[in-house]
Amino acid sequence: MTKVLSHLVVLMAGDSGDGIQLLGSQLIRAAAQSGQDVRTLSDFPAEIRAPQGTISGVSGFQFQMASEAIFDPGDAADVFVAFNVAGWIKHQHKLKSGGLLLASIDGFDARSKAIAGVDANEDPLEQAKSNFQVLEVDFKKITSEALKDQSLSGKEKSRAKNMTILGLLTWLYGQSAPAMEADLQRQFQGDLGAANVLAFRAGYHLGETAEWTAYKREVPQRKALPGTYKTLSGSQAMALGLAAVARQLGRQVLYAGYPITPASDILHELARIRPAGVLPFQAEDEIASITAAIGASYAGNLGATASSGPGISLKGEGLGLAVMMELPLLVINVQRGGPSTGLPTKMEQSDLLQALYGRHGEAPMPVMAIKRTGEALDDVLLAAKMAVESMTPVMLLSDAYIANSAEPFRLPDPEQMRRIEAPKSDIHRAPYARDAHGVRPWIIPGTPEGMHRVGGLETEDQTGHVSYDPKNHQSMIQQRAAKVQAVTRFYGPLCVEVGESKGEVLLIGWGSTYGAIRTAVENLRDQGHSITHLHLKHLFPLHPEVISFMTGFSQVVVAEMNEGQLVQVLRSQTQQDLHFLGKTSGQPFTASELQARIVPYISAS
Amino acid sequence: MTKVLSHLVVLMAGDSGDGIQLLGSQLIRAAAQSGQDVRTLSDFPAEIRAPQGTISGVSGFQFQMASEAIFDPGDAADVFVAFNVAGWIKHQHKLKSGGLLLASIDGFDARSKAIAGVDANEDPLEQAKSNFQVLEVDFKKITSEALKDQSLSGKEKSRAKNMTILGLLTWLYGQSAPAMEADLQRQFQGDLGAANVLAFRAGYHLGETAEWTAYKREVPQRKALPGTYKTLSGSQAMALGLAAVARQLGRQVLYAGYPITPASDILHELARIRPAGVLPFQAEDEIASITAAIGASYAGNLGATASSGPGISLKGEGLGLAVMMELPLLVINVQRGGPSTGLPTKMEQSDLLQALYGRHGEAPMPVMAIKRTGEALDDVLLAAKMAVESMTPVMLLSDAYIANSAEPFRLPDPEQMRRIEAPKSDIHRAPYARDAHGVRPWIIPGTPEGMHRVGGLETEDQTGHVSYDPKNHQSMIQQRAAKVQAVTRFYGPLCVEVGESKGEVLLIGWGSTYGAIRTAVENLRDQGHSITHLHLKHLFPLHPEVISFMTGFSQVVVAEMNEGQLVQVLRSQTQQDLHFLGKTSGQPFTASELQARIVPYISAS
Amino acid sequence: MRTGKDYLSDQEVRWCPGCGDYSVLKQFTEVLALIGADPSQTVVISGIGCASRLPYYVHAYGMHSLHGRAPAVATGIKLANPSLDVWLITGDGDALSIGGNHLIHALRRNVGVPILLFNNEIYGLTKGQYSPTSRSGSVSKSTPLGSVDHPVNPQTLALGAGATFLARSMDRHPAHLREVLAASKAHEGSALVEIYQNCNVFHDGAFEQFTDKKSQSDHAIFLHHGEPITFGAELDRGLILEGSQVKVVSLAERSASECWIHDERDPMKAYALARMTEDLRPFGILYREDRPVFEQQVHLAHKDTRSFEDVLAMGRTWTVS
Amino acid sequence: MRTGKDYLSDQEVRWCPGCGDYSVLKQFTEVLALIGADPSQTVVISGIGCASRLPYYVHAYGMHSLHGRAPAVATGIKLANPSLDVWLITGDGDALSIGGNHLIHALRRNVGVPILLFNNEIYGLTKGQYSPTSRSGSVSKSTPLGSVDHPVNPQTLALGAGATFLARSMDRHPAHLREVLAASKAHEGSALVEIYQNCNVFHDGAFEQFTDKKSQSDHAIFLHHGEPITFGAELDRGLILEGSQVKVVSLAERSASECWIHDERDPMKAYALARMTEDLRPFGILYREDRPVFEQQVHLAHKDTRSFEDVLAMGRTWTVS
Ligand SMILES: Cc1ncc(C[n+]2csc(CCOP(=O)(O)OP(=O)(O)O)c2C)c(N)n1
Ligand SMILES: Cc1ncc(C[n+]2csc(CCOP(=O)(O)OP(=O)(O)O)c2C)c(N)n1
Ligand code: SF4
Ligand code: SF4
Ligand SMILES: [Mg+2]
Ligand SMILES: [Mg+2]
Repeated sequence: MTKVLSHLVVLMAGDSGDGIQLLGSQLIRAAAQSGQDVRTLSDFPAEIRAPQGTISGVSGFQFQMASEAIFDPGDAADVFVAFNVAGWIKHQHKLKSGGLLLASIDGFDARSKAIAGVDANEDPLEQAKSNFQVLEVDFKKITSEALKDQSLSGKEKSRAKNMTILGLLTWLYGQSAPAMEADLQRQFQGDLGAANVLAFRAGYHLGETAEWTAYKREVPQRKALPGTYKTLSGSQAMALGLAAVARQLGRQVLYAGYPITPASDILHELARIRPAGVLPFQAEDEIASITAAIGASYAGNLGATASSGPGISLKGEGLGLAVMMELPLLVINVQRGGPSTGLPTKMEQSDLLQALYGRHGEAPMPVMAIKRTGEALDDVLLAAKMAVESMTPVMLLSDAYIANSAEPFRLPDPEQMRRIEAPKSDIHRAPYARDAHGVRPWIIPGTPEGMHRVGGLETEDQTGHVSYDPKNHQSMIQQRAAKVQAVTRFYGPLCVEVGESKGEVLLIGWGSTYGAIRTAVENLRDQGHSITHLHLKHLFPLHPEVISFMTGFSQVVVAEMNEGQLVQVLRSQTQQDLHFLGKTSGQPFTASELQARIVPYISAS
Repeated sequence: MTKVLSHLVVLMAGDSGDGIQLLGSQLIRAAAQSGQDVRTLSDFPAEIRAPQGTISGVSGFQFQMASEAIFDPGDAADVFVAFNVAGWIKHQHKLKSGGLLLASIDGFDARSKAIAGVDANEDPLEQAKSNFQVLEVDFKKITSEALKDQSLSGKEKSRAKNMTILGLLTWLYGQSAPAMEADLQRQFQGDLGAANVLAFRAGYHLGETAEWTAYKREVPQRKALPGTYKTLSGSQAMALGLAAVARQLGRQVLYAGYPITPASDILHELARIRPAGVLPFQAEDEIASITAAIGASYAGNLGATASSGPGISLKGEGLGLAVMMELPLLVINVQRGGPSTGLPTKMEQSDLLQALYGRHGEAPMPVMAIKRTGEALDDVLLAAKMAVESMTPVMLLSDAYIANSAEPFRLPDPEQMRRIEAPKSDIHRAPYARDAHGVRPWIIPGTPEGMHRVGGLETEDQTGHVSYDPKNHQSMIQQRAAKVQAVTRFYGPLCVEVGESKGEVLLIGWGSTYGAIRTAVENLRDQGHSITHLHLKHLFPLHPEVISFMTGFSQVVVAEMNEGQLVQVLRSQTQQDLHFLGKTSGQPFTASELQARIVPYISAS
Repeated sequence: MRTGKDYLSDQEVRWCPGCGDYSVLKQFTEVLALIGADPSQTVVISGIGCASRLPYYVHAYGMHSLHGRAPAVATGIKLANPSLDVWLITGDGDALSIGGNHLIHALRRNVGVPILLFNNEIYGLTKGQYSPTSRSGSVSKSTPLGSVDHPVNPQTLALGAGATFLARSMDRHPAHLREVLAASKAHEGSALVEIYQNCNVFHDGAFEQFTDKKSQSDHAIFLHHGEPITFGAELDRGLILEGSQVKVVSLAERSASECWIHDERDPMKAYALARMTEDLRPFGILYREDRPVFEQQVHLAHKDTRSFEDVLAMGRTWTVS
Repeated sequence: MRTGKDYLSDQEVRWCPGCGDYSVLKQFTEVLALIGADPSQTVVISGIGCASRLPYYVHAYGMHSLHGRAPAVATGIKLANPSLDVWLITGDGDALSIGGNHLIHALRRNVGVPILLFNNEIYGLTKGQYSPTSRSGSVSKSTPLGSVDHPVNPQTLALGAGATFLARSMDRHPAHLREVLAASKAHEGSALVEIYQNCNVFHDGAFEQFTDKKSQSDHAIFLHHGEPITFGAELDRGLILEGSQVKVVSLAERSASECWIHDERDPMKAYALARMTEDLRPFGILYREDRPVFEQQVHLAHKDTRSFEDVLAMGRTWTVS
């Protein structure tokens, strides 16, 4: 009888040429489709094509599938699929003691060991046996046998190894073979498609033949919310969000980008899906992209741009201009490891203080963060709504983790999406006359009799003319600040993720750490602890109730992937003692790590 | 008998073509030279040549001279020299009730009134008489009579009006006519020099002839510290500081700048004085200037750059690179009114949070602020010392006020200046091996066997190779932070400016507000209040004793020219209640304004 | 019919008295009148500098943006709404120092904006530092002993960048300037118009030999498409091009028809003209080429889009009910 | 004597297998050996991109700086220490997209650095977006339907910017590449060397017609100063320049001496060569000019400095005792 599990964590690792990411996304889509919830974590090498077989060339893909709603890709793996010895060496510590190691032994030969820097006398698989269950399979051979009659090159045949493994995993974890085959045929045409299906079948039948039923696992279906789903990465969801903005605003969105990892995928996705009303433009650099976006916003589009790390640092001057002119602008920061070029493919949340303060002068603007792929579309809509309806640039923080991590995404009903209502191109109001929320009209070139000038010099109240008047300057600084403060009208009530509104420990996070924090908190609560999880979407202005909410707890811990940024902001606004729990290793928090690190605060309270 | 005063505040205002700044600097140099302490405040129009005679074209120069050490240019003026009606209208509120208005009536005629937008029916001078003593003089006529035999054009003659006024003021305030004449002759050759002296004499004799002895004032000499003096603006003092750095470091300083107001004056001054060891370079933009400076530092120079406002916002990416590579770099931010292009000629302290956090990733670097011209040279030396001896970029904050305000400057004894000792180009240590203070060696291209590579990607501990290792990343972030924290070893003891180390009110400031705050505190103390003035030179890392020092006071007030930046930083580090006192009108604090605004806290304590 | 004055805003003009910018503003507004520009469809974008103040004075939409970034702003505007009449105002520092990159990319893309580059060979607004167009040896605030940099030649730079329209005019020849401005607007795509502009405060007389009525005829050559290149008070001299050498010939000795015939469409000849940076310089349209306009191309390429609903439906979806 | 290998650092080379960068690295280190470079006096500066990884692999001083900023970094190094042998490594995106402005300013100033521009007509490191040199219609990650931009021509751009040395070579012709690199180092001042480099992952075969042994002779023209411009497997064809038209002639019909004689010093001819962006392209040194080197000029102009003590004493001082 197949063992039934509520959660299963699988980690696959091997060479970046092994097609692991493809295998992974194929599998999780199937799982999601068959009703399990899934979360993923990808780990790419920094090089385009890192030297084959080396540790630095390892590509990893982890996923968790579960019969209930989950929020993270899991911690320790139940199953480790090692495509080669380098992948195993690099990630072996992530396999649970007693877990299953499925080793593709063609990647553990002498040559592979030499390249991975493993001593010829060592036998990692033998060593593994003392701690794990090990299945050794020559997937390469199985694949080439399955394909022996195919008219493909040797290279193409050996590339199909991932399909063989996909087949075996499909069998092991109870997914539908026909559905998978159909899917493969849809994706790969001709000879390649046929070969992939053959390899897949070889793997699928392998389990049966080898009588590995003992290793089979079943993760029951959960009751997902009704709706239409697809698996999407965060980047894809953000691109969809921009498409939604164009629809809801009824105006063109000019998306001006300059390639940079990991932000570029938004540009690629927009170019690929070509949504009506979104014009993607690859500019000559990041300064050009933000200033082109500003130009577009002046002309009545919503200008949007995204970047990462160094590219965001280049946008500070442009942001200040948008603040001064009071034009809508959406800037997405897909954060990565810093400082400087840093760790371009790793995740970090270390740009928060820059988002808040990285401009000269008093230049406040709203800053939000996306906590998971599933909310990315609505967050983009909300950010755009705030930008347009308050005539202000808005910074939306994402990061490498959200950008790359895929999950089943419930498609919105377009009719139910947030509406965006642009301030009227009202020539009867002065260009800098404010409404009740402090918002000026958006008078758009082309509007008869609306002619006016905007610019970076201090702006005269109402008219928008240049003004060097000291009193006007102070007043305009305060008017702009008040307008930004007023965006809290777009916030909903302050909601905790899980837990009570008073208690012992409050764990506060923001952005992509959501899944790990939520899982950790649920686990701790299951253990009987009084702990609440609050996740901040709005970093500036803060939700008006955050500070007073914290007073309901005896211990407040702020967890973030940096050296203490949100905690510093919160500390400046309260006299309550706040604890900090950080990490800057480019690797996301895991739930178990968080649990362990929170324990001291629990006992303290 | 001439009335003797300990303090005299004179304000001159007129058209920007009237030569008021020249007159002022001439006069204050004489005063300083004759033993009075002086402080100045200049106020320029934003335009190069603003329309003559208009309010927006008014140029102002205020100075205070005193028989004791003073710290600010004074608040309300004892004497107002109005070159024209626009100058009077714009600044009349600054003349003390009962004060002397010396009006150049040629600037109050119908045409002048029309240009200044004064109703033809109004007579500002008549109105003034109800509140002030008014002397009406036709300086234009006096000047042209004095110069009638000179072979100058009419335009040149009328330009000499400022010299006539200089003559009168020299007489009124007891300065030496022969010294002034000699000085004028040194500055202006030929016909122009002769004419200026003639005009000066006409003014000097005017007082005598008109029997204005009653208006004469004498400010006794004070006992200045022995030494050699000259009057210098803050920009000039910073340029001297860079010259001193080159001397003390024994290496070239590459000063790479791009013109921007008010930072450009440092470049101009360096180009003018041509100090040995300082190479000025006007780059194509601010990004080029900071990256050229970084290149120079890699090659063993000290790279330095300065900018303001938008130019500083463009340097964030370069700063991050210098942080990552751990190279010395000196960046001076001559702050001006922001955001965006803002108020380019006005002062503000609104770039502090940007200096602290305006870079992506965890990129800490020391931040200092200059409090007055007199300390600028040593502050530049200290900033350079910290940069070089800790291999880090350092941001030195100045602002438009310090940049332009002149004071008697005691020249340092070069032999007594701070020494700077560069980390050795030691090839026996790995390029990123740290000494006891966390500092790596500065191995300079050209050094045999020292070949190594640096860059913006995360750096491997010790070797400096590229490293994507998670643990290394976290460790290097912390090592870099610890190294920056360790610059506190260069700080002296925490010293208050005036007051006790415990008491009722502590007033904290930073940067150019020093003079006004100090004067205000001294005045309040004279009134018997318990108040202490602490002025922070080091904004990051803070002096280790600041936070605990604050606890010695029942009320702590932070005064700064922004919407609350330092106060926010301090609040994040203490649970003490801190008050904030701000201003963002582009005009510096005045002592009396501060006094009035501090009173509530005094009564509260 | 509107006149030039109708295109002036209500803002007080604040350049230094005597500045060449006044004339450029005047000719610009007259050209707007001439071409019957609709102020509500007109957008004037500038960077930062004295020249870049111009949008404030024009009765139209306008933006005084960031130093050097006007070409990128203008590109964004054109992509947002290709039908707007966008003009770009810039200075030699703005366009060629900090803004060089955006300029060359706008030119090579052929974004549909006339670019009016006010060249005064100095940084005016920041009070007199040398600029990228300042000649070597220029004495300025930042180079009291004279600059050493080899200057940028805006014409060869633009040509090398792939500009489709190159022209030069001057503040002191209103009729010529108007003609060139009108032509630049008529051109489809980027049009670089270099305008010699006198900064009488920091660099007075920089172009005197070309602009002064007395010397102009000996130094300024006014180009006319299809006509021989001649100059001189009596049009008594002409140019010939011998290989890479530009030579002056006397028309007493040769007939005009033997001279170099100006051909706006000839890139090699344009390069030869653009290289003339000595005492004899060409004015008028140096070069012109037809090439598709960027914003039109972009919109054309993006015609085939999907509705939001269709985008949602893309790829593999599944339904839970 | 050192060999090329002695100029390799101990770092593992991490380009994709088959990338053209390997060959460029190899020829570069061989040239270092050839010219007897002192590793301790050699500094290799790069921006960001695949090409810009090169400094890590060279046994010398080096900096992997910021995207686009290498020319400014190199200028700073040269001003700091003019005697260092600085090389600059950049890509088409690095040099011509984000870094275009620094590039043109380094070129016009004539900063003493060879600039090795690895042109693969793609953004390699960011995984395959079109670059400023990508031909119109390029299909890439960011332009799945083909790009619409008119590409930058690095050669005309550099010429227009006032470069004093222009050359082109390719990854797949080691001897030629070595020769050009050595010449670029021998040149005093900025030397732009465009290197056609194959990105076999994202833009394989971009330059195949010029680099492939089979087609090369029909498409690549190898220039030699003072010699007729000829090409073809049998050197059976030559070029002539007729006004602005470059024409191919058969050497069966004309003698080589009647062909266009390559003159590196002729800017007009250089422009004609630089404009050849179709199926026939020149390789070798397109242009060369002698002009003072920036860093030397700057130091010369700054010889006359004052000691700190003298600076203190400048102007009006007074003494209190
Ligand atoms: C980012 C930035 N850097 C520098 C400046 C300062 N700045 C303003 S205008 C200018 C140059 C002006 O020269 P130019 O473009 O030739 O215009 P002109 O004033 O001569 O008309 C500079 C350097 C700025 N405003 N912003
Ligand atoms: C400021 C900044 N913007 C963007 C990037 C991302 N980026 C890295 S390399 C690169 C372009 C690489 O193209 P190219 O210069 O042609 O080099 P190649 O990889 O093709 O050799 C980009 C856009 C960055 N590192 N920094
Ligand atoms: S500084 Fe020069 S360019 Fe600027 S307004 Fe004055 S005269 Fe004109
Ligand atoms: S991506 Fe292209 S250019 Fe970069 S290393 Fe790979 S093959 Fe070379
Ligand atoms: Mg200029
Ligand atoms: Mg490339």
